[in-house]
Order: sequence, then C-alpha cells, then structure tokens
Amino acid sequence: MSTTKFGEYGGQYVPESLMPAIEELTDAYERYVLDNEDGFTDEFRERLADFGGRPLPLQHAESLSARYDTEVYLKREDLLHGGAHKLNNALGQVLLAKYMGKERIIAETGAGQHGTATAMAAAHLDMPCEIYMGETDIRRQRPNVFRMKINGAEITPVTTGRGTLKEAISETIRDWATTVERTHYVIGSVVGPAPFPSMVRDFQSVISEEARAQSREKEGRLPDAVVACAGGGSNTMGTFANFVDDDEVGLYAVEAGGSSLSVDEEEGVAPNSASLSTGDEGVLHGARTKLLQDSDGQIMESHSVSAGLDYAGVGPELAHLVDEGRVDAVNVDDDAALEAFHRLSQDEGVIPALETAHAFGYLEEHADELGEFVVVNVSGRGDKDLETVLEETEKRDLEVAPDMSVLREVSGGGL
Amino acid sequence: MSTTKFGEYGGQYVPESLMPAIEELTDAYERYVLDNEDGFTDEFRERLADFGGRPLPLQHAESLSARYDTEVYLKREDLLHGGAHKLNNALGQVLLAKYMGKERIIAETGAGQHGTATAMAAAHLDMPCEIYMGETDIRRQRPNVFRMKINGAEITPVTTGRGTLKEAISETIRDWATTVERTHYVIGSVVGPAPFPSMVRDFQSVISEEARAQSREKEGRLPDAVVACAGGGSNTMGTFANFVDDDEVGLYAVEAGGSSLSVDEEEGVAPNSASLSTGDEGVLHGARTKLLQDSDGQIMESHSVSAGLDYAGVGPELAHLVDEGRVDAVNVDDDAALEAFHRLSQDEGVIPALETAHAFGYLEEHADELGEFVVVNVSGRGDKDLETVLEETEKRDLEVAPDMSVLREVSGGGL
Amino acid sequence: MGLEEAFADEPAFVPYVAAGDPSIEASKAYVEALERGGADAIELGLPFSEPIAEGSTIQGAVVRALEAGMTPDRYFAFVEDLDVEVPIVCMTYYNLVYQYTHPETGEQGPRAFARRSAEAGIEGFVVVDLPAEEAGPLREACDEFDQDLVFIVAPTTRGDRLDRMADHVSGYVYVQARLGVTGAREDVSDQTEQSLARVADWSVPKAVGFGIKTGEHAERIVSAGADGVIVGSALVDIIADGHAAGDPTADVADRLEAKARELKAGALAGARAEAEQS
Amino acid sequence: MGLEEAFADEPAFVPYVAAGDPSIEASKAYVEALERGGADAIELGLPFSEPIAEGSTIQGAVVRALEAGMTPDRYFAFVEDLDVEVPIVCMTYYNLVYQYTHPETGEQGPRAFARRSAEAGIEGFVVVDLPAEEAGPLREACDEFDQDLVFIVAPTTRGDRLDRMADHVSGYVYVQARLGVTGAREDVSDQTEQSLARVADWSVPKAVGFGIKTGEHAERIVSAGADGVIVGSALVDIIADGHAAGDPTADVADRLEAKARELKAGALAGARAEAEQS
Ligand SMILES: Cc1ncc(COP(=O)(O)O)c(C=O)c1O
Ligand SMILES: Cc1ncc(COP(=O)(O)O)c(C=O)c1O
Repeated sequence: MSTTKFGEYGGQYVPESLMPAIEELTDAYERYVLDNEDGFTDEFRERLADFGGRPLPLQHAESLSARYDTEVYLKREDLLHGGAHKLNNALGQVLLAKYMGKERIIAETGAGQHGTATAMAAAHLDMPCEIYMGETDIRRQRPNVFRMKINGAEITPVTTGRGTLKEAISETIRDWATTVERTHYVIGSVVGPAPFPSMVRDFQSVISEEARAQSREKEGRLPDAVVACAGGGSNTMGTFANFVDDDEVGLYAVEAGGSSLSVDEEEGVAPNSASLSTGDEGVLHGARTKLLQDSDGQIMESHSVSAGLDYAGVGPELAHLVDEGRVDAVNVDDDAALEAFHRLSQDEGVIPALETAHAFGYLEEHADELGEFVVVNVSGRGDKDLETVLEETEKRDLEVAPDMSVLREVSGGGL
Repeated sequence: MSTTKFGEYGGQYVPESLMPAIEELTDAYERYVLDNEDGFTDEFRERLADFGGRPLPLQHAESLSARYDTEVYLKREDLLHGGAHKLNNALGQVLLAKYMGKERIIAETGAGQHGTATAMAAAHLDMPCEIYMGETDIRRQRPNVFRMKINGAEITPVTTGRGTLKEAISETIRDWATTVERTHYVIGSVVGPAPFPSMVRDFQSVISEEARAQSREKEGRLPDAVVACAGGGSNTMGTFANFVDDDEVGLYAVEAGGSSLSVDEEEGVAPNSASLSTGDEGVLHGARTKLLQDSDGQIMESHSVSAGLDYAGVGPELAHLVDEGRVDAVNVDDDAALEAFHRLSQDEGVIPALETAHAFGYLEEHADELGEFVVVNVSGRGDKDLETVLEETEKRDLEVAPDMSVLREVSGGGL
Repeated sequence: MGLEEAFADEPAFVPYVAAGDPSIEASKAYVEALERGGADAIELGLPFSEPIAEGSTIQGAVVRALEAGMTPDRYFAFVEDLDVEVPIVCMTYYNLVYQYTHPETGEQGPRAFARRSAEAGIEGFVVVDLPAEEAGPLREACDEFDQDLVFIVAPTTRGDRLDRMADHVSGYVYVQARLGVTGAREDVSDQTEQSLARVADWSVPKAVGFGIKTGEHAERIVSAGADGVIVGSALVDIIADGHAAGDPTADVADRLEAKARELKAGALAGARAEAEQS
Repeated sequence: MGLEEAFADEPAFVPYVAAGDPSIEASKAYVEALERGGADAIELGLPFSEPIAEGSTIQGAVVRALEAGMTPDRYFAFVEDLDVEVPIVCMTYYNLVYQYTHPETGEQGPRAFARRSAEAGIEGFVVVDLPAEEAGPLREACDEFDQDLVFIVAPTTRGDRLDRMADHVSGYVYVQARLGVTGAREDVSDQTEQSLARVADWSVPKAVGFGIKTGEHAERIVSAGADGVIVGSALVDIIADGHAAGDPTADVADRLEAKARELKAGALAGARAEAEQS
C-alpha cells in the first residue's frame, strides 16, 4: 500500500468529484507501477529506452571540473527525447492511462516542456491529448507551443490570472473534474494529490538509478553532492530518490530566487519561486506543501526568468525532506542563472534549459562547499529558451554573454 | 593507405595553398582515425558516448509499421546531442584538430546543424571556432544561429550569391587557404577533397555500426531496406557504410526533389537538390562528383524546403555507389516531405528535421517495394524547422497539417 | 443545529454568492435581497485565489471579490454586518482555513477559523477541496464550535467513500448534480436521481446543486426527491451582468430577489409534485 | 613556346582581368589597354560560378562577367576578337575545362578545351583548383595542342609536391606571394623570397603574384629574384571603381594603361636593382 503523506505534507485535497479518480489512480499505481502487473514496468522501461533514448550519460565536465577544482559530472537528461527529463514521467503516465483504459489525456504546462513531453508520449501511444497553457507562457515559449501542435495535441490557452502555470493547473483540474471517467490528467511534476507525487517521483527516479550506478563506474564511489533545480521538483526528486538513503551524499534543491527573495504582499506577487526556501506550509492543487502565499493564505504570483520554475508550490515530499534536514533548499537569482546558462554553453558545449541553469548558478557560488565529486542534473536543454535568454541578456550587463549583433545585422534590425 | 578516389569520383581539386594541409590531414586521418594512434579512436568513441549520448536506439515505429504493413524501425540520430547526426562528424574532426595541434576551427553551415554541432564540439574541446553561413540561411535557421553564438562561436554571414550553403563552403575554403597552418576546416558532410569524404564517412559510420547490430537484436536479421535522406550525404553514408557489403540490404538515398526536377538553365536555378538523380559529373569544392550544373559547367543554385539538403553537389562515394548500382538514388518533393514531417510527428511523436522528412516521404510513396523490415535514419530533429514548417504548411493544402490558429490568437496576429 | 432546520418544513432554496462581489456594500445588498426572495440558507463564498472547482462564472465572482479587497477577516466582519436571519454557510477552500490566524487568540488553523466563524454567527462550512479523508482537524473544530460541516457527494462517489462521508457530514449533504465545475446549464442532469438514491438513507437533508438555472430546474430536482436546491452561477450571472452594465445596486438586487422567488417557487412546486407522486 | 618568351628579355608584367568584366566590349578595351601599358602576357579569367580561390575583388569581377553573359564559347570568341600581340593565358577552374564540349568535334573534357583554346590562339592555362596530382588528363591535352600548363607554388608547398609540379609545369611557375586568396595588399610578403628560393632551380621563369598593388611592390619582388609579376586585384579595382562610377570605358582604359605602366616600370626598376646587387 502506498501512503498519501510525507510527514505532514501531501494528502489529497481535491474536490469530491475527483476523489474516485484518485482512488482509481492509486489502485492502478499500486498494481501497475509498484507491482509490475501485466508487465507495465517492463514495457515502460523498454519504451524509455527505445523511444526516449535511455540510458543517458553521466558526463565528466572537464572545464567546470577545472574551474571549480572538483570533479563535476553532468547527468544528461537534456538528451532525453523532447529535450528534458519530463518525458520520463509523461511516458509513464500516458502508458498508465492506456493500461487503465482511459481514452484521453489532458495536461497543463508552464515552460511547455511537460506539454511537449506529454504530446510526444500521447502521439507515440496514440492517445488524444489536450494541453492547457497560460497565455503568458504561450507567448514566452512559442517553440514548445509549435511542437505540441505539430505532435497533434490541442492547446487551450488559459487567460485567467497572470496566465502562467498556476492558472493552467487550475484549469486542467477543472477539465478533469468534468471528464474524469474517461480522462487521465498527466500532472507535470511531483505535485498534486496523492498518488501523483509518489508516482511522478517513481517515474523520474530512473535518473538517480542510472546516476548512482554511473557514479560508481566512473569514480568508484557515490558523489559528495547531487544538485538539481527545483520548480515543482520532479527532476529534483528523480535525481535524489536513489540517494536519499545514502547519508553521505549531500542533496541540493536549487530554486529560482528570481529578482529578489522579498515579497510584495499588497500586490500578491513574489518576485521569485523559492517556495522551499521562503514559503510557508499550506494547501495548493491537492497537496499540503510549502507555498508562496500571503498571510491570509491567498496564493502569490511567483516569478522567475525560467517559466518551468515559475510555480508557487513545490512537491510535498521535497518539502518534507527539507524539513527533515535531508535536502538543502537553496536558491539562485535570475542574473546568476543567466550567467550560468552562458557559462555552461560556452565552456562545455551544452546549452541548458534556463531551469537547469539555476543548478549551475549554485555550483558557481558554492562549489567549494560541495566536496570533491559533484553530480549536477542537466534537466533539459535550452533550445526553448533562446529568445528569452537573448532578451534577458540584453537587459543586463553579464560577464559571459556572447555578442549577438550578427543576428541584428542580417535580419536587418530587431532580434 | 587511404585512397583519394571512389571509382572516378573524389580526388583533391583544390588550390595549391591547401594541398599541404590536405596532405597533413591525410596523414593525421591515417594515423589517428584509421590506426587509433595515441588512442584517438578510443577517445572519440568515449566522447561520443558521454558527450553525445551514444549508443542511440533503433526504435520500432508502431504506427508506421501498421500503416505500411512492414516492420519500420527508426534509427534515432535525432537524439544525438545537438539534435542531428552532425555531431558524430564534428566531434571527430574537432578532436582530430586537437591531436593535430591546430588552434582554430572553421566550418560552413547550411541548415545550421553542422554549425551548431561544430560549435558544441569546439566548446566542449575548448577550441576557438568560426562559422560561415549564408545570409539566406541565417534568416531561415535563426534558432541554430542563436545556438552557435551561445556556444561561443563566431558567425560570419556570407553575402555572395544566393547566400546559402554553396557560397558558405566557398567562403570557408577562402578562410582556410589564408590560415591553413593553424586552422582546421571541419567540413560538414562527405564532400570536399580527399580525405574528407572517407573521414566523414568513418566518423558517421557509427550509425550503421549500431543499426546493424540492433537489427540483429530486434529482428534477428539484417533489414531488407535502409533509407536515409541525402544532402551532401553524410548521414546517408553513415547509415549505409556497414551495410554496403550486405548485398541483400537495399540502400536508398533520398534526395530533395524540391518543387520540380526540371531546371531553369537561363537563370542557373535547379528547383531541387537532386544531384544524384539528375546531376552530371563535374568538379566542385575539391571533388569530382555528381553536380547540378548547366551545360557550361557553371554550378546551379539548388533549392529545397529543407536548408540542409539545399546543396548542388553530393558525396563522391555516394555518386560512385549509385553508379555501381549498389545505392538507389531516389527523391521526394517539398510537398511530400512536409506531409511526411507532419505524419511522423503526429503518428510517432517524433518531430523530424525537414531533411529527414524526405526519407519518410519516400517510405510513404514506396513502402510496398521495400520489403518486410525497413530501417529509416532519423538524421535530426525538427525543432530548427518549426517556423519554416509553419510558413510552408500555410502555403499548401496538406492532408495531415495541424491547425495552428491558437498561435495567432494568443500572439495577436502574425505567427 | 441551525442548518438542518432550514430544510425542516419545506424544500429549501440555498443561493450561493461570493462575499464582496463586486464590492462589499453591493454584496451585502445582494445577500439581503436573496433572503427577501425566499432563501432558506445562504452559501457565502470566501474567495480563494485558486478556485479549482469553479467554472468561469464563479471564477469571475471570486476575482471581483478579491479585487474588491475581500480577505478572511473582512469576510467575518461582512457576515457580522449582514442583516439576515437565515443561516450562513461559509463556502471556501482549505488553504484559507488552514492559514487563518484568529485576531485575538493568535491561534492558527481550522480551530481558529471555526472559532471566528462561530463568533461571526456562521453555521457551517463547505470546503470544496477538503474530502472526508483530510477533514479530521476541521471536523473536530466544528464539533467544538458548533459548526456544521457539509460534504459534497459527486456522481462518481460510491462505496466506502460514501460511508466515510456519511460519518462526517452534518447540516446537509451537497449532492453534485453532474460532473465538472460549477456553472449554469440548460438542462438538468439524469445523474441527479441516481446520486440522490445513493444518499437516500442518510440522516441529513439532501441539497442538490451544480447547474441549476431556472425555477423549472428547481422543480424537477425537488420532485426527484431533493430536500433543497443550491443555485450559484445563475445568480452570479445576474451580478456579473449588472456590474458589467454599471447598473445601480438596487436594480441588481431586485433582479436577484426576483430570480430567488422563481427558484424558491420552483422548489415548492417540485415538493407538491413529489407529494402527488407518492 | 610563347609563354616562356614573355619573360625572355626583361622582367615580365602579367596582368589578370576577368574576360567580360563588366561587359564584353569594355573588357576587350581593357585588355588592349593593358598591352599598351606594357603587359608581356595576359592572364585572362574565364569566370566560374564558384571562385573559391579569389578574394572579394576578383569575386566581384567574376560575378560581373557572368552577369554580362560570359560563357566558355563566348570566351574563346572574345579571345579571337582581341587585338593584342602578347600571349594570352586562360585562368579558370577545372569544372569548366571538364565540362567543355567542343562545338565542332562534339568531344567533351580537357582535350576539347585544349583544342578550342589552341584554335583561339591561347598559349596556356592556369587552373586554380587543379593540383599536379589531378592534372594528368589536361597535361596530356596541353602537350597535344601545344599549350602551356602553369602551376601555382604556394608558400606551403614543399618537398615531394614541389618535385611533382616541377615535372608538370611549363610556361612559367606562378609563385604565390602569400597564403590566402587573391587581393591587393598594402605590403609585400616576406614569404616571397623563401618561395622563390624553393623554385630557384626550376627551368621555367618565376612569376610572383598575390597582393601586388604598386610599382614599388613590383620593384621589390623583381629585385628579390622574380622573373615577372602577376597583378590582378589592383587592376580589377580600377575596373570596379570605374564601373561603379559609370565612367566611360575609354577613361577606365586609360587608368588601366597608366597603372600597367607603373607596374611594368617597377618591374624594370627591380631588375636594375637586382643587377646592381649581384
Ligand atoms: C528543463 C526543466 N527543468 C526543470 C523544470 C522544473 O520542473 P521540476 O522541478 O518538476 O523538475 C522544468 C519544468 O518545466 C523544465 O522544463
Ligand atoms: C538533420 C539533417 N539531416 C540531413 C542533412 C543533410 O546532410 P547529409 O546529407 O550530409 O547527411 C542535414 C544537413 O544539415 C541535417 O541537418
């Protein structure tokens, strides 16, 4: 039997109409995912390999290792089909929906990475798919919108609120509440009501399963530190899961510090997405967890230069592990993330997602505290972020930014 | 000793100032690549695995197999770091340049895939890198231009002629002729003077090395047909190389038929890039091969909806294999390639490069002639082509195109 | 207990509006108009920033109420200020309950929220995202402060879950007429009768909500066996239209009162029809 | 053989222009002006669409000539039409040789090209992208039709390659003064002397080209031991400027003639300087 709670966190805070679906899902999770009924897990692993491209390398980062005088390894989730760790989970859930006899997939997306992963998985498994996406995010993640449409998904723009991930999740829950009997909601991170946080973690834990074995192969031991960015926390939990019991391995969840850690209560806006570091306990989107909220309990608009970290909540298990002292919740601001983006691109030839760049921003600031063998999860590639990076880089005076004038010259003004 | 010729094709037709460099390269190719001196090949293979993500899957394509009533497998080069097979070669050559003691890398690029691969490899191996790219291509492949810049490469726009690959190659040769002693020119396909065609083939042949073994694993035998698109022909030769001696395996090189196979001599324009199918023997960019040229021997402007196939020449070895009857030269037009692009995206959840889509267009038209077990090389992913696909799809009335109106609505007009 | 009494004599009409929509004063006038129109109890929404169970109509109300500055403390003051006799049920989401800090005791959480509700004269709660499984702390606080805790039974609720809710429920049971989110519909769902059948032997009154728009809907629902009807979106539409048109509060209040009369009359007609059937 | 004779008496001045740049007539006038200015032989470019060894100046000439309609057959007619005495060397790229179809014999390839060249009165070839290794077929055709085949020695050419070229070369050897592509430079490269030293014992005259711009350059090159200077971009610049300004052909021809005089005078001065040194 799976549990719905992680300490006091987690649970199932959803409208009653969803509870039966959640019970059905719990049952399916236990049978198929935990007990490999009908060979579900075998099929999942096989598809992850053939369609997804797993296993993925743990790459020694030569320039960074020299720069920080420590052995830095990159866990290359950016090489997963679709360009981010998201497919591990999306493929697992769409496949599970098939096993459950569901006829339709819905999902929300912020950065568009979960949406594209879900659209790809749905196309691969021949499931109709509808994706909810905030209008703001549609604007700032156009390439991913294209990709979802091209994979045959329907995109429904969400116009409420600020039009980002939080609103898209609410809207997807609404759809689910209406169509729950034939629809599976593929949640995009280790958030939401149980069993989602556990299930998404299990699908993502292939990251640390591989990384743990690869660490032993490459360095003959476990790493001193494992670093991953945290939005909802799915790449984070996936990267940590198989190390949680190894007390000697430090686990660092790097949140988006945005432009500042302080908060505008009046406007209901937090200029960051650092719910683990600065949030309070509360209930959002089905789970008790750490949240960005005002003193009344209204949810704040979070902010980050990276759309995929721009979420006011965080996975309940991660909140629990932070409270337990097992995981260090840290954060990195927009500027440092952008610098890290350029540094990794130029020094290692790996263009990371802006989300991922936060993990490298932390490395830059704290490498000397992380020991002699550090694994950083490259949760995704940065192709989706190119326009944002250009814009945000132009606004700033970064040390490591490249000169982009050739684009202006050739296109004749305007990037 | 390597030979410079494939039958009558190939050779070394270059200005005298480059000949010594070509001799030096030949020597390095023989020692490092062919004889694994100083462990070059071992290091190359290791970096292909750790940095590139190899081996890559041979994936069973369920929908296509059902559609064509034949077992269709996808060789997933789109999962290689950078998003196309190009890194196999770029990494090999940049590494070789290091072994040769060169201080600087130059390259030309059309679709931008070879440029991004080279920029990534150069960043990874800490080599300064300059990329020549036609103005037209800079405009139609913006995301790749961003990526090269972000990886720290310099981009030099080429304004001569129509501003595409042909001009970019000429310009790169000019740079090389000037700086040859300290510079290595990373040519992007199996073209150019010997030893480039053999060397690039060798670096790319990891594709068929894997695919051959994987075919045995998955189906217990070799495929009846292997299909790959052909621009210069590097993914093509890489996919064919280890099957050439297996006479029972049909090899299909799919060229860009563009909008028509006929030619406008007056304007010097071929509305296609089908040099294998329609070209004549001639000498271009250092090699004797099949070319799109007018009756005087002036090179034509080729055309294809996919920038990466848009080249008036083709690898000399491929020209030879076609003449020998070992490889079938076929072609697919722009419309069919676009249809195939959408079909693979929707039915398999794999968004191919427009170049790659040509191979699937051929499958659609000739699946019944290819036997019961077909391997198609997915030479790259389509992220770079999204804008082009949108534009070109809007101009046409395709059966399988998705409805893109959501993008217009949200962005408020104009895609 | 006040809530059950609302259903005691005749089928109850229970309107929903969001407190503070579109302003504190107008909202007060609207609540009072609904009582004049025949409301037997009022579900008064305490607006939460993420109303995941609401359709676009009530989302709109929530946004307007939040923009008008509604907060939990202002909500309680609003209730204290209301000039109505019928019981008030606080409809909200759990995070506001969970976060609530009592202004005097300084205590935080469900107990503080229940205490303050009782002080304000509220009779009970519907907490939309609080299933019976997670309701322990609030249930205890309700017992202590004499508040009812209403649960929603969905068309999909069956078996064990029904039993668990039967154990926890008090005041009335909110029978959700159809799957999905709130919002007025053109028709009445077939699922209603089946849902009513499933809770037939519960000791609390059965109020049906979700999608009821007209007196005729109300009549059919009551004739199908409901003890009352809950109507939200059809009323919020009137508020939204009035707000959009810039109509005087009194006019909108009159319209609400008239709509309330229609719905109450429908419910009564339904009761007569049911009496005839049986 | 005509070509070697051009270097026989005194240091030769060998200009390069593209046939047909910027029009057939103007180009004819320019070639004739160069002879008047003292040219001892003329390298006349047959324009190819992919001039990979040329810098931007000569690329420009090639584009203009192609736009003016220059083709191999028109090129031969152009040469036949020229009113000059000095030998003409055809400078081109191999694909045009390879593709050439003789209008009468219908034969295609190097032999057809050499035949037609001989018929037109051409004395030899420089084929920029044809190293000695690939030159077999053209070398044979040249022998048959009494054409010289000039090779370029680059600063990087050494050892075996030099020997192979020494075997194939006739007419003169084109000593490339620096690495890179054609184009006028402000200075004269140090590499020149070293390159000249490497071919010192060759039996053919040594002409140095790449980047020579002024009479003074020419003087220094000849005094360093060259038997002649080849000048292209500095002359093409004059044509390009005149074309851009819309100047009358006669004016541009005068400027070319004057520049030719300067360069030839420089070469002669260089020969005197060398004679004094030795
Ligand atoms: C590349 C990448 N990394 C990280 C994240 C953050 O999500 P999570 O914290 O669930 O891993 C996202 C979300 O879109 C993402 O796209
Ligand atoms: C994805 C992809 N496929 C194919 C090609 C064609 O090149 P080649 O024929 O050398 O494989 C390109 C060239 O850019 C490419 O990007």
